[in-house]
Amino acid sequence: MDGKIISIQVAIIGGGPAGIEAASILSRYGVQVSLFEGESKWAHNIGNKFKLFPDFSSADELVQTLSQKIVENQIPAYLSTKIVALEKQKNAWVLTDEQGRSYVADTVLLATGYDIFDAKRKEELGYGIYNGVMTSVDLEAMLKTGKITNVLGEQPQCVTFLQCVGSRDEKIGNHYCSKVCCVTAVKQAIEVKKMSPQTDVFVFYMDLRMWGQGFEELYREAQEKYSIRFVRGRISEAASTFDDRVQIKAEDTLVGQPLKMSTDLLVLMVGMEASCGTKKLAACCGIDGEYGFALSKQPHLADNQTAQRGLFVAGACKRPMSISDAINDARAAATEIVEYLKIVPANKK
Amino acid sequence: MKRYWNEYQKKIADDKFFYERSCIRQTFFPGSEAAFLKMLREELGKDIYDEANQHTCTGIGYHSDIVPLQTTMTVVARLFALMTEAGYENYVPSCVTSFGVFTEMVEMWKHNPELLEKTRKILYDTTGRTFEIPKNIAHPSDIIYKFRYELKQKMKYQLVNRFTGKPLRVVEHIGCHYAKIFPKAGVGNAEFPYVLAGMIEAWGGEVIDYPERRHCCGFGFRQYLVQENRGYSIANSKKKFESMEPYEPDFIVANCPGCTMFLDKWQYTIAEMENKTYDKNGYGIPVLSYEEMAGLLLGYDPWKLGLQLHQVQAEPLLNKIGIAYNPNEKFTGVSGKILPRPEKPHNLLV
Amino acid sequence: MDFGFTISKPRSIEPTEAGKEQLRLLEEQVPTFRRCMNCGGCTATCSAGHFINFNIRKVHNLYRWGQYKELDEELQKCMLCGKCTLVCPRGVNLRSLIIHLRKALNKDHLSNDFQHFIRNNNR
Amino acid sequence: MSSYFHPFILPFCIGTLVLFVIIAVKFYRWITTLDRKQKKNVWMSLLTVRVFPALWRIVKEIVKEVLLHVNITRYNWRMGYMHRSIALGWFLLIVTGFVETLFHFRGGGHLPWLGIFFRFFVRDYTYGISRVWADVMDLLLLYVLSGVSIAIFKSIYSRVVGIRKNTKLRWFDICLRYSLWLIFPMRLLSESCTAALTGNGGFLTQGIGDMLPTEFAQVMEVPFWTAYSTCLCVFFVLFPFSRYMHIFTEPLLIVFRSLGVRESSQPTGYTRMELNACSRCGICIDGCPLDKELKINDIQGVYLLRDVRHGLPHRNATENCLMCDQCVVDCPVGIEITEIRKQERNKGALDTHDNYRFLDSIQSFNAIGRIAYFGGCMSHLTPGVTESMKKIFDAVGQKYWMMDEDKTICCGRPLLQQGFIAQAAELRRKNAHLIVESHAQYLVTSCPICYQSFKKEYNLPIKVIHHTEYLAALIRLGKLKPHKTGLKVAYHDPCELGRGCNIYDEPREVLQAVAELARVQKEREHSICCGHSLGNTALDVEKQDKVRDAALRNLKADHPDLIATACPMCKKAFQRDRYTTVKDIAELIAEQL
Repeated sequence: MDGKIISIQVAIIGGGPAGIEAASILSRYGVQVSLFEGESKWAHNIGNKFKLFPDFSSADELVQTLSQKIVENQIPAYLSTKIVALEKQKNAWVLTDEQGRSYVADTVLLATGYDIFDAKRKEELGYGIYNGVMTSVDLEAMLKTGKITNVLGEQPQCVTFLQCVGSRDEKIGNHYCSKVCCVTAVKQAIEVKKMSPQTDVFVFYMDLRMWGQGFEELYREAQEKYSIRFVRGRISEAASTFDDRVQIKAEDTLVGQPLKMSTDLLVLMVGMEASCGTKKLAACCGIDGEYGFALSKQPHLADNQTAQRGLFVAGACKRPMSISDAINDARAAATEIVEYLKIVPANKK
Repeated sequence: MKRYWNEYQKKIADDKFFYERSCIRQTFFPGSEAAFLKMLREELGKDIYDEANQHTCTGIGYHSDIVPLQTTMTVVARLFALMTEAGYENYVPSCVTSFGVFTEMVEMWKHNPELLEKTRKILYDTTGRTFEIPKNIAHPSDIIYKFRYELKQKMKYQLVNRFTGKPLRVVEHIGCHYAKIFPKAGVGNAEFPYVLAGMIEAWGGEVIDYPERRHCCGFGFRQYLVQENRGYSIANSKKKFESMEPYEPDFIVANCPGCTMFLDKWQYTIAEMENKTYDKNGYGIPVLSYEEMAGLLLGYDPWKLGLQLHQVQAEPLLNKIGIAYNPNEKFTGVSGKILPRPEKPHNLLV
Repeated sequence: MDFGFTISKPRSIEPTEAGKEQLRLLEEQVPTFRRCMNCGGCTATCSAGHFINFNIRKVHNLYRWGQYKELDEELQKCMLCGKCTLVCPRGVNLRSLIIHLRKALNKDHLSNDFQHFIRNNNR
Repeated sequence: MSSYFHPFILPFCIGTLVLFVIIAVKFYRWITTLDRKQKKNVWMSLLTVRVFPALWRIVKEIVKEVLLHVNITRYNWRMGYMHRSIALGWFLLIVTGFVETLFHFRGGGHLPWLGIFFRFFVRDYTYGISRVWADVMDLLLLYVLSGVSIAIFKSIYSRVVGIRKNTKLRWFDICLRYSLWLIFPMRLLSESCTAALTGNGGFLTQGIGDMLPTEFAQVMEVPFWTAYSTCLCVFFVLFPFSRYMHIFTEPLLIVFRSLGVRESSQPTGYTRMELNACSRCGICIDGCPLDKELKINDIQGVYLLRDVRHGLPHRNATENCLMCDQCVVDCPVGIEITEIRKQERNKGALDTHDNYRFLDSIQSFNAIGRIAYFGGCMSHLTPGVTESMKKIFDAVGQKYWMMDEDKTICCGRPLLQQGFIAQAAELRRKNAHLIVESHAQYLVTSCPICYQSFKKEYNLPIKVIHHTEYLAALIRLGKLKPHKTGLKVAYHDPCELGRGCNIYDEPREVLQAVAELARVQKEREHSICCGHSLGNTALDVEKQDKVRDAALRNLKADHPDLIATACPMCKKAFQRDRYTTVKDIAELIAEQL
């Protein structure tokens, strides 16, 4: 610690959609907030995406709009400032960043978000071993280039998506559903089809959970308009073929027959896990729940509060969440914080 | 509420009926048809005509794909011609399958007038007869249902257990061809079949609503006629018995002669095959036709009604209702001749 | 008495006492089986299934259908290599399932309720 | 001579006679029920030059194990002392008593019970050298008594001898245990009484005798001797039916084992010998991961052997075992527990009709000049291992034929472990056919389960090596020169490779070429099973994971950067843990080429 201490009313850790939204609302209420982001870009998880479900709006535009909010509301914002420790001291919270700088805040909002599942842990699917195996995040990057290519740089004949990689799987210890992958796969499948109409697109799923507005319609459109094939079955193993394609084995459970096929690209729909920051900070202040996610006080009426007074949570640090859910959750958290600040008088300064 | 219920009613003629007997009923339950005629003529004072020259409607052959459609139509047309010739307009077929066949043919003619014309022509060419389509086709159970309160006035007994004073618990079974082919053709339609339930409730009994109430009795012509397929037939009956067993019914009443027969006789077969009966005491559940039920309550002699011809014997039921009967006359025929005693079943008590 | 026919057994799966008993007996031997969500991962990875039409989920179906003879034949194809158990996302102990069924279907050996049930309820 | 008789010796004499008759009958039955292969082995050992090393082994083993209990002592010196003091002490008491009698009677004819009841009958035993004899005998008695007192303490509190748990005993064994414990105090009291009256005792008996009032000694002398004799009688008559039968069975077992007899797939007379040779010392419970991690305490070798021997129900003991062979390594008697468990698993009289006909159509490959590489079923789920091996083969210019690139015929060991002996043989036949037909130079396999199977169960005409052996050879020959990294790696010995095939050094040698080995407390033959062993079908994953966690705690104690193993099954088991990085040795090498 270099002794320099910055004092803040509300510190928001995490500059994703939840953090930025909460910050802008709080500052509009006249609350003095500071926003901390470990990465060098705002909302980097969204920034890695091409288009967003269900309306195919541009991800970059959303990042732009969110960043604009920081500027408009003149929020003190710290990029590349990774908070590594969070500690309660009397009535204040002390935040410490990687460089050893400390910040003191009356109230803290944890919006540290998620990380994607490391697909290498599912070794049988061959991520990092076979060239044709990629994650949904890799595919977004490829979509951003505007061109879909196979390993050889040609237009792929076949692209296959596999759901539930790193979620709903006791083999890697994640029993939960990651919620957004189902619709993401449908969205990506449509995008692949749009860019490369000749490509056959398959989606292997265990259950398709089209929970949001417009999702079911998107699924239907994918089947009807884009002829995307949905196969109910889990791909158990992948192997490479002599021509550097990926051979996959699954069972079409609705037909009741094993299925073996080769595909140019196997896209693993990797689920969400608690981010490093979430795991570390939630554990710091004893609000770590299952799988390392932050634990809210109560799921219905106090979903933004925690067991610690003055510590709030919002967004995907609690559980897998879509962008819109995270933004809504941040608004709810902002309301909670405003209420909280009213009853806690400024006890110092 | 009543308004909606009215939508589930069917038109049943008041008087002047042309009666057509049933192959199965007149063979297995001859007392039933006699009792029905007696009830209509003597108790209700109606005009019902019992034609001597009548014949089969071909229903069993028709549903077994043995008799072609045109043949059936012509046979039905001949029956209608007999009615027309006798000067009647209200057709009353004793058999539920006949009822279904007539309804079906009439409906078919309504939609395909050319078929009607062809049938008229064939009938005329072959027999020289002409016919009119009946104004009203009603099953005898419909008629008894319609006059259930009138009959109640004359009844000596009620469907009440005289030992406990509680209503008898009755399983009602309606033939599939009654309201499942043309739902509107039955009282209460296919949704709320009320024809038998109405009688039971009116006469003091309690209807049992059990899970497989609407399930087929298992007759199924094609299933029954081929011996190898009878396993399916009996399996259906068994399913119904298993379903009604926990409700401990006092007896079963059916409006279809086939159902009455199979629900009765299969109890014997199941008892022989699996040594299982569906009542507590091993006698089986008595199965009555609605005519027999009405006849008993009106005080007709059980043996004249032909109850001794049933597989499951009715004495325990008669005792419950308190109907007087002479056990010595059980096997004395209508003509006074002593009938041969039937062989005793191995497992079913009689 | 021989009637020339027998009562056909129902084909529908109903939560009858016998049906419940059938499931209970299996789940007693292999408690994890309750978790199966029929994803087909086991069949996909099956070593024997790469040579021949062998479907582990069908094993379950044959069991529920009460077709124990066919089930026995199907089970003989399994090499017990354990890959199915290794990929199951719900941690179903499939090798245990197969071994228990194999033992239960063994004609020369009778030891528990499970086997009695199978013996008496063959379709 | 009649002065050397007293009625109290009768129980002893009768007991001894009964004992020898029963034992003779049992031994005869066991030896005659060896199967053909076992008998052939015995004759081959007896009638060829092999007889000399066999005899040497017999003598050595009997002295080491039956008398000195070297293996138990090595495992746990306090328990070893207990067993040794009673066994060796008693043996020496008998021998010394016998020699003493010979000495006293100048080698003259004497009665067989004299050595046992010497003090009672030779009452004038107070001359010069006799004092030394008496002192020696007392010293031996004291030695035995020390063992007995430890045994008594152990039965109350097992930690006295450093054992976590006592074996649960049958009531019959408990009764017999009390009669055994009584023998030596009785002897002490009897000899003390006689010493009080005659002064023929050694330092211990005379010391106690001098403290006893003469009247007491006069009254109690004969009753004590009678009690001593009776205790011996009870013990001798009952012990062939108890766990103490191991005292006589173990030498017999050693004889036949030294003559080359091993367990067959079906129980034989040799199995009876092994069952009876178990002393129920409980060392197998001590090392069992199921007991330690899951508190499953009725399935260990001792219980299996006990229940099989006495025909008690033992379905659980048969089925619920990881077959990690920890108990086999630990067993001081060297009983083939796992083999006996397999025999029991086979007893479901599993039908043997063959349905693997679908494998008949598989064609072999002309692999002359190549090596055959068998990844194994599991390796399809660990492509990291097979891809690394392919990379290494290419790097050293080795032509290879991957037998199961697309489809794998299981090696048959998983079936065998579950008791499906005939079916396993069927799979072995198919695989052996493929391998022999291919004319490959030798067979490399990545899966220790397959490795053990190919090596021990197949009888292949070509050499079978595990990929760690292969890599070690390449590194030794200088064909493979991986870069050394700064990684600290903890090596996990897979059960099937380590305890199963004694491959401990090669994996470490290979690892040291690329990394630094972390210290692991329980390693080599004491390595903890990963818990997901194919030998077990009774445990559900949650329980398997608990065993795995114990293995991980052991491996991670020295804070390694990652864990290395050489078995796809262990790798999968460790991969399930989100906080563990695990790699196969082949992967570590391939990364550093």
